[in-house]
Amino acid sequence: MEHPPPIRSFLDKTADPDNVVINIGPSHPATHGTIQIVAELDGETVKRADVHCGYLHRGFEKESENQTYHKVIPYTDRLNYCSALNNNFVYAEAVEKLLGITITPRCRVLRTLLCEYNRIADHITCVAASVMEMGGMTAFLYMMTVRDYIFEHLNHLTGARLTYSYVRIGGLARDLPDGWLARLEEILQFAERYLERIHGMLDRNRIFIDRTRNVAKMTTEHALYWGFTGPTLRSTGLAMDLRKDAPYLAYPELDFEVPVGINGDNYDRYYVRMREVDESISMVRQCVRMLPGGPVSVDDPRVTLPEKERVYTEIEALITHFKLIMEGIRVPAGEVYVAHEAPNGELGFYLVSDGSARPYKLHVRSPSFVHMGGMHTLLEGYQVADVVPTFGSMNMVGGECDR
Amino acid sequence: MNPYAVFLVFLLASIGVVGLTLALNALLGPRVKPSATKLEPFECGAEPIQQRNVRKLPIKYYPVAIFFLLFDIETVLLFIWAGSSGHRELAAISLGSFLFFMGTLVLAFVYLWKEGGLEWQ
Amino acid sequence: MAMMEYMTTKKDELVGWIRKFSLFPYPFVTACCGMEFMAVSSTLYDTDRFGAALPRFTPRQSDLLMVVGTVSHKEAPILKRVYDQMCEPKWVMAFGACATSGGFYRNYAVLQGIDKIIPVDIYVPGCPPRPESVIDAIMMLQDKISRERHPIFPFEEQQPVKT
Amino acid sequence: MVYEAVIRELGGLYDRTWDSFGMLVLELRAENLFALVSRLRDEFGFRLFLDVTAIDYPQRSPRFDVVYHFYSRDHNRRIRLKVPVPEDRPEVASLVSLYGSARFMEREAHEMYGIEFTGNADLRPILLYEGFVGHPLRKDYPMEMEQPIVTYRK
Repeated sequence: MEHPPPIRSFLDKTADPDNVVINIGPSHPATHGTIQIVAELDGETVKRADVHCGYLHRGFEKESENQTYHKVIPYTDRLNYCSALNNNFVYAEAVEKLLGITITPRCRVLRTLLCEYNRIADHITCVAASVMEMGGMTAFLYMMTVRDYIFEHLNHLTGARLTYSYVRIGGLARDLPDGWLARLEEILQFAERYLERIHGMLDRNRIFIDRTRNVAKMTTEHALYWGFTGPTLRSTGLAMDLRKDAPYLAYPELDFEVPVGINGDNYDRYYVRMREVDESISMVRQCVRMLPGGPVSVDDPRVTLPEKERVYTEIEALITHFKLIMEGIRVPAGEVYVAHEAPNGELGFYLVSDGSARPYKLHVRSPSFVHMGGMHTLLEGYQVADVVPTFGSMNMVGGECDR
Repeated sequence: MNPYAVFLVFLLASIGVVGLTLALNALLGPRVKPSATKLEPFECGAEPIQQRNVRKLPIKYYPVAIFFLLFDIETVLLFIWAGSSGHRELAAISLGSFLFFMGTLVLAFVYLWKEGGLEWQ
Repeated sequence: MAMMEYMTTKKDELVGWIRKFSLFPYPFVTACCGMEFMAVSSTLYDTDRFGAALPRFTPRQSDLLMVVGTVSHKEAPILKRVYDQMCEPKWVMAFGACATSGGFYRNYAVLQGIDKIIPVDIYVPGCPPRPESVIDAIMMLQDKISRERHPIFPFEEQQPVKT
Repeated sequence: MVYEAVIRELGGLYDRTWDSFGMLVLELRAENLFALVSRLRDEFGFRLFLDVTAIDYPQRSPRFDVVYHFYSRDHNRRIRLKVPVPEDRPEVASLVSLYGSARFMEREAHEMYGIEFTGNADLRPILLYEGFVGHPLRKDYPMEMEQPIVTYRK
């Protein structure tokens, strides 16, 4: 070979000669294209698995150290690209905490609404992909239709289908266009109707149950030891959810339950996600009911751009506009760790700033990376065919895992 | 049209179609000498870790292969039976013999099922 | 001689017409464009209308390599190997800004465009591209396929082999 | 509150402590890291190992700051440990025996900053590839210095 292989696995030397060592490799539809599982098989059962990630490492930290605070926002979209808005809001809250800015009530409720709305899209994508990998093509197509309506709807609000960059430090890019909330209600009813069909197709489907019930089981201690959070941890029975434990944004005013599984296997992870979609739909409706009026962005000259009319007429607005665009926001020195409940688990941003216009260090605590760390314990002892549903139920998103 | 002519036409048609596609492929397809990487087994883009493909296979695969063969050939015979069920004088005999044949196979299947031959572990 | 010219162009058009409507893509999906690939190949924007939706997940049975998403330097040998193991005739589509030119990741980890390691036939702009532009790219690729030459007789000029 | 209990109980193990936006921060030397973390886990219920990363201060004498985050489910509190480590001997005790999620995290911190985790046998590169020279997240590593594996076409 003219170039050395990118990874070295301990399995090629320590596997016993009778077993087969195969790559469930980086370019595999079931591993979402970026995870390599080197598995030692004895016949059909996986004896030992060695999970490699890093095939989608795009240098997020190095890039964010060389961009100003506003220019980092598009990079945060590409972390968990199934729910880009959640990453935006965590990053924005980290910077706002350092700046000591409290966002306007309308922005607070709108961010919560969009967080839950994007959680619906993320869970739908995860369940659709993992069910399609098990052969449920119809469920995949139903869910892709629902998700596509959500994409078009968010495109109407933010201008992009997938990578929104809708947040600004201290507020949002723009307010809701008229007719957006009416269309939102239509999509929610549409989603509920389609998700009933998915429940009908999958919940008591003999094949689905045989392939996912009691497969990749784990206890709560095992999950905590391996650092799992989010639906993967809740499927083992522990109701640990940041929206209840450390409520942020407008979650204290919303009433919702935290769905919890029984014995932490693939079926429970699927069911916890579907129940969370129902909870999110009801939360979005509550947010729409209590959406207050008022501005979306806080009018603090350090962060928010003045309106265009004032920029063309007054010299101060022009100067603040120019300074904000050219030099970016000056964030006082300090460090902060902000964690929200992203669809996959606890997404934490550790931001260190040295007072200049660029973040000194921005580390992302990504749930998918930790799930990949512990996933080999869920693969060993089960069959090769169970690697696909187990991996699908962990919902590993490449951008968030490798950053 | 004696029946053998029909069979001859059928034979010529099948050989013709296969031959045509192969010829066109050889004629029109790009002739590129396969490189070393192309001949290696495809393992999702990564380098195959073990090159030994001749090795002892676990015994569990053998009974599954036999059961598949058993019930697959049975369906082939199903077609013959279906074809012959139309003739008046043949129908009774073919139905009787077929039911006897299917009965023994179903017996074998039930025994196999109870014995746990279909469970993998 | 004119009849021969006419015959060969008709033959090339026929072969091109057959090939362009039976594209089997190998979706080499890595990043966010994969979400757009799922959207473009499902019901609302359907690439199956152009005969290009049935994804084959092995390079042996596919002839269109859709490189969807960012290719990092760790992924480059994987991409090179998949491209080498594809059967002729093969085409490559760079799906999205990252595959085309590395996108806005200008750092140590990302390969600045897949045409540095494999020949690319069609580039799709956008991050991620809208489904319409993906379908437009497939139609452009089909035009390109139908214009290709397939020399059989000695007097036809040889087609340069893409390295 | 668990923070007062931690400050009172583990007095000898850390040097400085302050509050960062509602989260207790302990600064300690590398030697008593393992003791502190094992007591935090057993006595105060910090069972979830969130994160380990490092910060590079090229001008400061102990150049790196290895930063840990933990979360306690029972008290619903987070804690941050900062361990200043010199450049010539960036060694820290590995927490692999206490937490499973430490394996991947330490491999990432090792390859990105060059922090040695004594006791972690499997420090293969995880986000980068074999044969990558240097630690990219250090401030002195140029951003665009690529080390391609595959040779480029002409």
